[in-house]
Amino acid sequence: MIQEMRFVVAYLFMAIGVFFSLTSVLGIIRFPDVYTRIHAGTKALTGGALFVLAGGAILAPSWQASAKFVLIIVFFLITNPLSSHAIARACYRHGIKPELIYKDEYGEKISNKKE
Amino acid sequence: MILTLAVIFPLSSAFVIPLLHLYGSRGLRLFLPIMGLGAFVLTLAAAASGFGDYALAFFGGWPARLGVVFVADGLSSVFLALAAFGCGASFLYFYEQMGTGPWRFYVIFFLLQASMNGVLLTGDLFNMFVFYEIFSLAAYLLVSYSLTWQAVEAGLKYLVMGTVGAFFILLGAAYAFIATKTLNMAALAASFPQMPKATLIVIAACMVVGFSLKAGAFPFHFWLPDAHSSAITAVSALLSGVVVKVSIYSLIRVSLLFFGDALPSVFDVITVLGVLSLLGGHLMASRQQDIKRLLAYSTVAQIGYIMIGVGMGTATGIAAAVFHSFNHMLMKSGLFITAGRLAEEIKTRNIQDMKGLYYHRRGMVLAFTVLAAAIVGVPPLNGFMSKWYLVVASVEKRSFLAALALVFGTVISASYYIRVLSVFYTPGEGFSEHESRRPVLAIAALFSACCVVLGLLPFFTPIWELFVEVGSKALNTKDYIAAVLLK
Amino acid sequence: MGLLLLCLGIGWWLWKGVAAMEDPEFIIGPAAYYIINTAEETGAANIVAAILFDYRGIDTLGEASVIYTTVCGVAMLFSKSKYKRSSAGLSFIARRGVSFLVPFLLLYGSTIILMGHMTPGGGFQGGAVFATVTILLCIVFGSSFEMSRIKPKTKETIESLGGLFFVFLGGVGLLAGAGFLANTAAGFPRGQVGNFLSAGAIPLLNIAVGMKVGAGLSTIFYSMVRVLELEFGEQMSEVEGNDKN
Amino acid sequence: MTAFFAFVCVFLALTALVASEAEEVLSAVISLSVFGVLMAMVFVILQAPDVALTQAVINSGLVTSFFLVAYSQTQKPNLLEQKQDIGDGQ
Amino acid sequence: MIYVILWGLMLAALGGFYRVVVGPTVPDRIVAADAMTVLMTTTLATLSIVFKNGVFLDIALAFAILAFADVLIMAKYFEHGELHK
Amino acid sequence: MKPKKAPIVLFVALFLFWALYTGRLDFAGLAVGGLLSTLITWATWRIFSPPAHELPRNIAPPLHFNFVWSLMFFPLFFWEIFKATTQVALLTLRPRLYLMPGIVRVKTNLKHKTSLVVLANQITLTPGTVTVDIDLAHHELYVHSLNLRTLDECAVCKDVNRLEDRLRRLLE
Amino acid sequence: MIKISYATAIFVFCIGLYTILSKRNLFKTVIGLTIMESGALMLIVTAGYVHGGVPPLIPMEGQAVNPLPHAFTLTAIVIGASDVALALALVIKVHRRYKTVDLDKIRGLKE
Amino acid sequence: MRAMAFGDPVSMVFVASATVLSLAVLLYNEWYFEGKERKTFRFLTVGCWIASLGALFAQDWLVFVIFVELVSLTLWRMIAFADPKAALIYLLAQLGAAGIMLIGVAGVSLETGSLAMGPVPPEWRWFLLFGLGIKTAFPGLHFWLPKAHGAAPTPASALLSGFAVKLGVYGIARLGTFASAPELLIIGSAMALFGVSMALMQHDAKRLLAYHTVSQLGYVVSALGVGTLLGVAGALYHSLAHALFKGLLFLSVGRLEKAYGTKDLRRFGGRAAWEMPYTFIVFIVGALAISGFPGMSGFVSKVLIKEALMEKGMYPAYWALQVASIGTVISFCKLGYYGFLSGSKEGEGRMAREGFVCFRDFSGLLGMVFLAAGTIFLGLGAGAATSFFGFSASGFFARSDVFSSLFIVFLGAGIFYLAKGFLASGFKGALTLEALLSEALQILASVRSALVKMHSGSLRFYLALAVFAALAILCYLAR
Repeated sequence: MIQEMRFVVAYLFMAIGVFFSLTSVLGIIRFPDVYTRIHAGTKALTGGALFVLAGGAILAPSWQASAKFVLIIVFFLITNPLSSHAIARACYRHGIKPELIYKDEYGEKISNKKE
Repeated sequence: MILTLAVIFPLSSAFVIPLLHLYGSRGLRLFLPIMGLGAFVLTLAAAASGFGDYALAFFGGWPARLGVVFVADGLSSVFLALAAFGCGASFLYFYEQMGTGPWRFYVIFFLLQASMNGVLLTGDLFNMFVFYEIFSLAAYLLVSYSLTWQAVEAGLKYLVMGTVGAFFILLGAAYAFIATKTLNMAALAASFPQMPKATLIVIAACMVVGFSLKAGAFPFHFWLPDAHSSAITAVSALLSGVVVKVSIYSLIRVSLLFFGDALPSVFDVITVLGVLSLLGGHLMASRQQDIKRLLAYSTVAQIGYIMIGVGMGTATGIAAAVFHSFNHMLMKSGLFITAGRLAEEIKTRNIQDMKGLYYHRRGMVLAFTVLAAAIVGVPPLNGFMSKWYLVVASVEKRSFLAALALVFGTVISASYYIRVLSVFYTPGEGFSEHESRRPVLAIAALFSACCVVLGLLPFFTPIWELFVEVGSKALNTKDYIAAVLLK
Repeated sequence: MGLLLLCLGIGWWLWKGVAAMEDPEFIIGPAAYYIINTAEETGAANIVAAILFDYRGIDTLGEASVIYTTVCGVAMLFSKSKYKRSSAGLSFIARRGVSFLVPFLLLYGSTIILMGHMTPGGGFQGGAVFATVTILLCIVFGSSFEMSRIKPKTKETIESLGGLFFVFLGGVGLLAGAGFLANTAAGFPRGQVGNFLSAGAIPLLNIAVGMKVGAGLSTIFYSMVRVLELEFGEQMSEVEGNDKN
Repeated sequence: MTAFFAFVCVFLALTALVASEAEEVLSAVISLSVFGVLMAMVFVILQAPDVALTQAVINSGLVTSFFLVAYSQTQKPNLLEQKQDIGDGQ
Repeated sequence: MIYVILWGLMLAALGGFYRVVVGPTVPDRIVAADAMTVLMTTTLATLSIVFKNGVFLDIALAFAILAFADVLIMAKYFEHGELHK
Repeated sequence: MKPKKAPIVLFVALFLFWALYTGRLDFAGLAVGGLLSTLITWATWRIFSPPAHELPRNIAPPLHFNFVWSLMFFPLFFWEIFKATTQVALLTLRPRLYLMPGIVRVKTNLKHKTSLVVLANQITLTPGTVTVDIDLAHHELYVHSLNLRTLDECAVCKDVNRLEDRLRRLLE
Repeated sequence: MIKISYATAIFVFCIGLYTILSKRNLFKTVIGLTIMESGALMLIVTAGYVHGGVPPLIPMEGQAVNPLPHAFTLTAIVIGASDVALALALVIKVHRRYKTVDLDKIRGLKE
Repeated sequence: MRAMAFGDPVSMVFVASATVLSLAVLLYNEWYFEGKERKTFRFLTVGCWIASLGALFAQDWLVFVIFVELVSLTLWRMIAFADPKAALIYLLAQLGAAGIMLIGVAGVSLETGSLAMGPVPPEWRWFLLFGLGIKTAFPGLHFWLPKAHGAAPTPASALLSGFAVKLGVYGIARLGTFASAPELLIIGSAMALFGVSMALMQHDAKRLLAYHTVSQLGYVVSALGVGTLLGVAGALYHSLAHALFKGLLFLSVGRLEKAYGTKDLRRFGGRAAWEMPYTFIVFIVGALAISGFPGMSGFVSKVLIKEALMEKGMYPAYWALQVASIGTVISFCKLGYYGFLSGSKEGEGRMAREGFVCFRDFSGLLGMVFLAAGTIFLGLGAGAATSFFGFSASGFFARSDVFSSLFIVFLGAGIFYLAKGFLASGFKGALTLEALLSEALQILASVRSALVKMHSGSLRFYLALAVFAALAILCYLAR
């Protein structure tokens, strides 16, 4: 019974993760510019991967495997914001202007600084 | 033991040199000649140990089927001796010219020597690939060592083509592995005849293409003239004299061991490649104005000679190929050393600017003359003898086309070497009056003397018999398999 | 197009080469022996590591030498160049995050090296992780930051020592009369399979390779990062010169 | 599993093609890194964890950094000016 | 069931690949490639459940720990034009 | 938690990592892990406090780690993520995109640079917002948001402040 | 499955070869080398696979795959990486001399 | 190494001719050259002589080829002093010949297990014959000869036609000494006729002599083709005689050349008979000898050859040789006339009178006189000489022989007198291998330019070619 519960919960998590992955990829395809796509990419991680991995951690045969799943989650949580942030900043510094933007306080700050 | 040391000693020398350099460079001055000498002696010792009977060294104490084994037989012994002499001369030349300053050069040099010994000794196909890669990388680096634009470009081209060749070799090894699930060469040779033909073809083609790319046979030779002419003199001598020969060794070993019984048409391919590279190399060399480039194209042609010998696939053919390899090492190393030194001294490599060099650099030009005569095949010198045996081998196999190509190539080569020599001996002015330094002269003189001696030795039947024995032993795959697998 | 056809022609023959063979049902050749006997003979749980460092140790020495050659070569090619030191790195967030990660990366690398005889991994992979760490440091903190910590001299020393250590461990076997790179036959303790201290010399060899690869790959990166090159014309006499960095 | 593996293989070939055909070098490098990940996956499916780990370690970080270092070094057409700048600056 | 997860993740990665191919700018490609890497790492981890062997998690972990280096390097290149700054 | 305790926290973290990664709880494994962790801590704990010229000195390292709150914090955090992800997923699934992206400046009250960084990362992890840059001097974050919702009122700031409050309770 | 793997490996090898042959950019050449190498490696690893095999680590349940190709592949990966590093270093050097990475312009050495 | 030993009469004859000629040339050198060149030539002549001795004493085909190559090398060096290009062609031709011979030799050694000089299996004979044919300048294979002779310094020319080409004859003789060889007969007669007809068309004095070498060698070859003892004796005798008188003629033409400063017959002043009487005298001896004037060496040898031919009933060859003799006479009349006699005694043209100021002048003449004496000795002492071959020659010199020779000589002189104007006009364009060879060279050049185009520096092309070759290899292996 507990075993079956485990399976159900795990696959539920995984299904949610896959759903989020697919939507995020849809976002990557549909969104208009880099910055918005970065959001979608972040979601691929947080929405998709984390849930799938959590499901995997539940499903894993031994505690060592579960621990490794947890480690993967932890490292994703540490590393991915870094890379997303670095890319966003690099894009902005490189001079790629967002195609669709309603408010840009960062741009104002940079231009102020330059002056 | 000695076989292992022949690889390990230069390798650890290469590891030690940075330490010596970083912590007191005086040690470098002291130890570098010792290392060079040690590598030379150990290589020769390995050659000697393998000449009579099969000498084996098992790594990790595992039998040949399980681990890697080093095998020295007659064929590898001859090539080991060749490598020892070629590397020694090149080392001496460079040491005399540059001293201990460019220590990284020595690191790469010793890596090259170690890996060449490894290729010559190893009895395992994948291990051969690994050593092959080391020495290829070292060779690319040595080519681009001088960092002139020619050197860099040549190094890059050499690298790309050589890497493609290496991948072909890797592919061949992979197919051999897929088919037999083993990579020991003896075990492979034992199981090759039962292989499906399609696989056999792929292995053969990959091996031949890969080794030809590395050796510089005709349609694959394009990196060779660039690399050999752009490198510094010592490196040119090393590349033309030794490095290319190691590829030839691999070709001989692999083709004889694997395809001798299973797929004899490989030898036709090798013969055709040999004929093509002979004619192509000579024809291209005959219009060169740059002396090092001329010599480099001549190397292509000489590779063709050797490959014709290999392609005959008979004991005489192999013996002639081996003999010619050795001779070519002597001649081409000597030629590169003399011509390179002359070109460095007068600061031009254009042949037309070398008018009257004889009257200013008597010793070097005389040595060059002897060596050039030898490479053309003037009778009492070694080039003639090896060509004669090549002709004998090809006539024995009734491939007159190859024999005629040999003759024709010799005629063309005479034409361009005479062009160079006549420029040297035409009176002319405008060179500084000093003779090259002693050690270089000594190397050149030694090599030309060796040319004369080796030209006369085969007249004494026993000595030629030795070479034929090497060839027939290399052909005798059954003995090889038995010696490696049953011990 | 012709070129594509050319390549596909090669591919066609290659395909015929494999298509002629049947899929293997079971393992033959030396590998069967390895699978059965590795635990007993070497004490390593990872058969690949046992093959790499014991059965075919000379291959690994060759592999290490390949990297060494490349390192020396790249350093030689760029020996005339100099570092353009700069501390312009990435943003503070990236710096902080990476600096938080670095100890874990280091531990991860050393774990891979030390567990090479039990789990996937080994000297090469761990060394590559170390190299990645140094590269990351350079990228994130700017080149001046990392330079103040590990000098090229140190790296080169580490690399040479790694190589010598490998050769020394091999030489022990040679001295013991069991052949170069012999493991248990040369008296290294076999230990309990799956235990940390097992497999004789394999962990030590892993460490040697890890030293070599880690120092080597990061040297390659740092050599290539050097920018300013004095164009010395093309005379041969000025090649190399004195290589002080 | 076979179908999944076939899919991964097709994917691998696609990434290789893109790495080959992309007109920008950077795009090719990016594609190459994806290619490396797929390679690792292929190795995993072929039950070769050691190889996959090596591929992972080499592919993420090392190869890309080498490519990008080389690429950034070749993006400066006029080196002499640069040299001047640096000389003045320090 | 687990295959559905695998296929879903890989299809998602394929969608990301579309962006890698057509992405108008390089950062687009980088973002998409990063997302693909994450998805494929997850797939790798899931594969370990398929094969019932925890060893394969090591590879996923390696990607999880090291894959961000790729993006950081590219971001650095993008921000400064060269890596040695 | 005093500054000298930083290495100890690092050591514990490393040791935990080792134990989880290797999954061996026998004596040899733990001993080697302890040894390695000690070594690496000794070698690298300084990286946590980079040289003086890198950072303004007056910002102290985080003072405490509220363990009890952390039990609450992480589930909330994940719930937050789940919520945001669902929102954004629904956003992408609509036939027409209703996006209103923009970069806003968010003023925070966090005092410590590490907690600032953690906040930034947390913001990035939450779908719909990405931290573009950080202004250490003014304790400000520049956040790119996928959907500002309103132009005048800073809806994003509210979200961020909610996260920030929790973080402050965790770390300060 | 093995055949699929072989086919892919060969195809990848051919793509690498095609890249080297057809692209003018030197970086593309190096990328081609990498791809080619990967194809060869995949071929070797496939050679060790058996149906239903498990990884060659000692607590084995079932038949292990052939570990020998894995060892080869490890070595070959390292060699390939070294090749790539050296090639890139040389590309930088060539660019220093020629101010271009266009392969059709790097033709100083002719005939 | 297979031993060398003193040879039988066959080689002794050639040794004698080589020795005598070398001595004469050595003496002549002293007059002809100055300074450094003289030293070099002294050295080279001696070297040439030693090498040819080696070739003649060789018991072994390989050693023979080696020494012949050495002779070629020394001669190449001599020719290269005057004209490097012609020398190169000469050397390349010789090398090619040697190479082809080597193929044959290799075949022989494999077939019979020994390399000993002597008859060889028929399959390999053609290789050897082809190689030796180039050395002996068979028609069609003679392309190198006129150029080399024309360009070379006179002593080199003398050595060249005196015994360098004879080494080829020696080889042919060794190939089948006492076997009838119809192909040799045909080749020989063709050579004789062809050489003479070409010689008639020349107005370069040395080229004329060179073509005569071809023609005279034709006698020798056809005599060898007879295959009887008599034929061999005739061949040997003729080659000995030819060495002497051709050397003599070359040396005297060399003196003319030095005096006039040109080799063109039409530009000779024709006053040499008065200014250089000694030269004229020895020239006359040589000319008479080559024309087969009774009492001279040429007479004896030609009679021997003709007898041999008659004996076997080989009339076509006989008549061909007779016609060739007439042509010989005509052309030597031409040479003598334009070289020595055409001008009047008081003509213009400045020319140093022959004198004997120092040893040099003397030694130059001495060499020639030495050869002339030899020629006359061989003619008059025919009995003594032929007894060397083991039979008495006296029986052959019947009156009819003397008369027929005289008839030929006078017929030739008469024809020359009548057709003087026509003969002076010269002749261009002959069907030789040279044309073919130049065609071949054209092809070679185009191949080479294609090769050069291939080396375009484009790495992609190189690799594409390599891959293509790989594909080709795969296809070939799968066949």
